[in-house]
Amino acid sequence: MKVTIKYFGMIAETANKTEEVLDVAQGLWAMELKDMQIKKYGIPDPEAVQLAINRDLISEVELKEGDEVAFLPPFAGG
Amino acid sequence: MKVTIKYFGMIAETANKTEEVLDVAQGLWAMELKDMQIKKYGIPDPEAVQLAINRDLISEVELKEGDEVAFLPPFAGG
Amino acid sequence: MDKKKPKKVFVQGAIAPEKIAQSIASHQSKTNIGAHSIFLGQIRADEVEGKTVSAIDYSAYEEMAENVFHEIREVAFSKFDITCAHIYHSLGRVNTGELCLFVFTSSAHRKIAIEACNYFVEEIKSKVPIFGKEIFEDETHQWKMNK
Amino acid sequence: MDKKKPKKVFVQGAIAPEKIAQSIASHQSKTNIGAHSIFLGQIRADEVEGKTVSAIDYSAYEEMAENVFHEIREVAFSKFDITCAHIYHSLGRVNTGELCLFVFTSSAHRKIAIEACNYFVEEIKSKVPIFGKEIFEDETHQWKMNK
Repeated sequence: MKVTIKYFGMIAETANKTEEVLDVAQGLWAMELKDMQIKKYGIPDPEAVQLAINRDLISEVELKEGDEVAFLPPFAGG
Repeated sequence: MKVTIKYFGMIAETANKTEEVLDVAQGLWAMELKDMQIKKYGIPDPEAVQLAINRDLISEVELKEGDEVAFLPPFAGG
Repeated sequence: MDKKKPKKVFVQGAIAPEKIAQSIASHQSKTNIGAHSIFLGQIRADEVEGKTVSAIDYSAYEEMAENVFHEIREVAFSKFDITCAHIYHSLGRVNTGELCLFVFTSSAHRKIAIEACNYFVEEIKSKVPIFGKEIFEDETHQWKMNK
Repeated sequence: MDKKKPKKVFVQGAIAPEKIAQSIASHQSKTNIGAHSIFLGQIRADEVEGKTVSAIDYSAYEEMAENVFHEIREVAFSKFDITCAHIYHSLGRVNTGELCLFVFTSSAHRKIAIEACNYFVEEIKSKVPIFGKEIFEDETHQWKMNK
């Protein structure tokens, strides 16, 4: 199944991309995807990376076809 | 001895003046002057009236020649 | 340095929004500032026994008020690590919807700017000899007092 | 009513002081307001290992950020008796001394306006997916993070 991944800030810089569509195994958990991508791109400080699934800050969830998964570095607004 | 008295806000309205110079007895206390003027002009709510002597909020003091005594109603700034 | 300058606090009539923009703009060269906190007092059209306030006419014991403003500044600069602070208060008639108080504090960090701004507002309300005559639409009035 | 309107928060580049004056002026017809509280974030020329910040380049997960701003507004209006609230945040490059955040709350009473303003600022800092690249004078950079 296909999921869209978005990268922001320092993570986008490290991955050298802001978005990609991946074909992943049915039943993959968000946290598993996080681990995969962190290893793949060598994203530093993984504990500071938060996931948003379809624009909600959650990561303990099984992914579904068409989900939008965002990799968010620490916030810096204001 | 002469002291200058200033009236503000509601008190000036009640006394119908903003300033007067009074010749008072040597050794008069500020609180005594307050009582005198409150009686004289019928100033309402005397407990809410604060005195400033030479621009300092004090009233437990013996007056001296040339003092400036201000009768201040409740503050309403801001 | 900023705190040493004698400051004129009172302005005649309402405080214009443009004055606030100018104050803000004049701080853009101070690049050690990270946060500004601003408080504005605006005249409310309060209803009292069926009559509506249309303006407040402010007066003050000006010489004493300027001293008190100065003391409040001195204490604020000793309590809070602010880079600057500005206060303006109206005298004379200010109509409903217009601004009568402008407090503006700046600091490297937000919490300091915010706390200092609150400190100024509370101190001004309780310690400065300013008096307000609430004028109703029929030109009768009552005297305002801070709670 | 004011809280129901969808609000555009992000603005491209720095927030101009004139925008703040316009926001203030547009509230002078609301005569139930007695107090405004404003917070402004300004870019500091911080020094990091001998290099000086000259700008922050802001980016955001915009679709999510707009949702979060909306939720923060909803909660704020349920917690605080404010008449209105406005938030603007920069995207793109904002130079030192320029403004990147403008939070503006209004209420009949000062304490409510002030508390609501603080609430917005803290919520925005901690919950909104905005990212900041601190650009040094030599065009190298580091990524900012809120504490």
